[in-house]
Amino acid sequence: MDVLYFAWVRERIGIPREKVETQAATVADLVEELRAREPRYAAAFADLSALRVALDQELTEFDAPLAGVREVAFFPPMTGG
Amino acid sequence: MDVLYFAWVRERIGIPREKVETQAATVADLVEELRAREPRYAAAFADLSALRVALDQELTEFDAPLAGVREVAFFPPMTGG
Amino acid sequence: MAVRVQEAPFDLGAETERFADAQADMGAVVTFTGIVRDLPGDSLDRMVIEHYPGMTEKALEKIELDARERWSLGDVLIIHRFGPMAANERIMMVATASRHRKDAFEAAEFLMDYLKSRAPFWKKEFTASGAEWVAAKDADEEALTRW
Amino acid sequence: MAVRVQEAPFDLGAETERFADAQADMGAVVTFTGIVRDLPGDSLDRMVIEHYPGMTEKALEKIELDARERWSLGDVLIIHRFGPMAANERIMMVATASRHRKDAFEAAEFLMDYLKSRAPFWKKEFTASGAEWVAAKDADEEALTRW
Repeated sequence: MDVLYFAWVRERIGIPREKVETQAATVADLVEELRAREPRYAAAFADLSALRVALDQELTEFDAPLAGVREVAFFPPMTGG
Repeated sequence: MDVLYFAWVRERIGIPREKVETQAATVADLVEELRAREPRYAAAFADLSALRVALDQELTEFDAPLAGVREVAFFPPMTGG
Repeated sequence: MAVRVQEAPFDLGAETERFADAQADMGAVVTFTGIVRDLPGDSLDRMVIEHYPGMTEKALEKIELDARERWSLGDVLIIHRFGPMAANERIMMVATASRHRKDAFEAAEFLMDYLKSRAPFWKKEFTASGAEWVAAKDADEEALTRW
Repeated sequence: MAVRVQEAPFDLGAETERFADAQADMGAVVTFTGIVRDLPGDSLDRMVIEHYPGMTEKALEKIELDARERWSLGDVLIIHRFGPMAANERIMMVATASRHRKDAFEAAEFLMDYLKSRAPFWKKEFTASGAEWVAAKDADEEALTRW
């Protein structure tokens, strides 16, 4: 699945997107896997309350299931307007 | 004092403004005097709840005193915007 | 303080551009434009707006000052036409600038609510079936209770 | 449906004029324009807006549809820029048209409230002392509870 990072999440992880092979059932499970990878991921995902997630370009929650999802995006709260 | 009429008040009375010599103490007293003049005034002032009044270009109430006032204006509720 | 009462049409695009351009350090600009609507089922020939020269300008300046007391504003612009106008012509506009959007929006709504029922303008609509003064709406008077 | 997400500047005056001109039988047009503010005490070199191509357009279209379900609206326009911009440049605008001013105002405020915290844009400010991502404001999240 494609995993995308925006704003300071992108900066901390160092890349804007990557392919991730995972059996994670939920977003939270995927976050656990990513955190375990490297310190830069652990840093980016240190505080989930400061993060938002979208599945296939729809905002959702961290307990959402990943079944059938092609694109996951992590980013800070939005600041449009 | 100058008495001004606007919108349908002007149309019913037939003139936009006139000089009025009066000893009326309040706007309501002046209205009584005008009503007594001619049917067109009686028609224009038939229903005070449908009218508004300004003294020297400031909105006010019908019980306001006329002492020192130079310009009285009668008109229907405003419809700007 | 920018209040203009005029018979001539105004250029909405140019006024909006100039207003926004003149703001320093204001993050939010709101405009409202009032347009002559055609009448359902009774085609509007024209609308004529009567006003009370002198009082109109004072009333609008007072409304602007009241808005400035309530909100933190940059520039404020009020343009209101009088005289004859056809369907789809612009009747008036207000513009407000503020650091924050909430102030700009609320001040523009406040200006409009007061301008509707406290500035001495009267609209008359002319159609094939005659001419009629537009009646003030209870809703417009009630809108003032919000402030 | 008119949602435009673009890097290029837009012409506020021309957009406003064109928008108002396209309305048939709408008495009220409201616009909001967001402008890059300079930073108090720390001169802004530039702001850069990042966004999520694809999701941005979807989110804005969804916000417009939500507004249309709540209010009776004519056209709606949302233009939002991304990329670098300097102080005093226009970031975005929304415009709403309705028969009545209340609907046009409320819909514009609703669009702005949702666009602020539900459309995937992120602002970064660059000054002489460094670069910083703009933090979301609690007030912006709270603004959504109004609707």
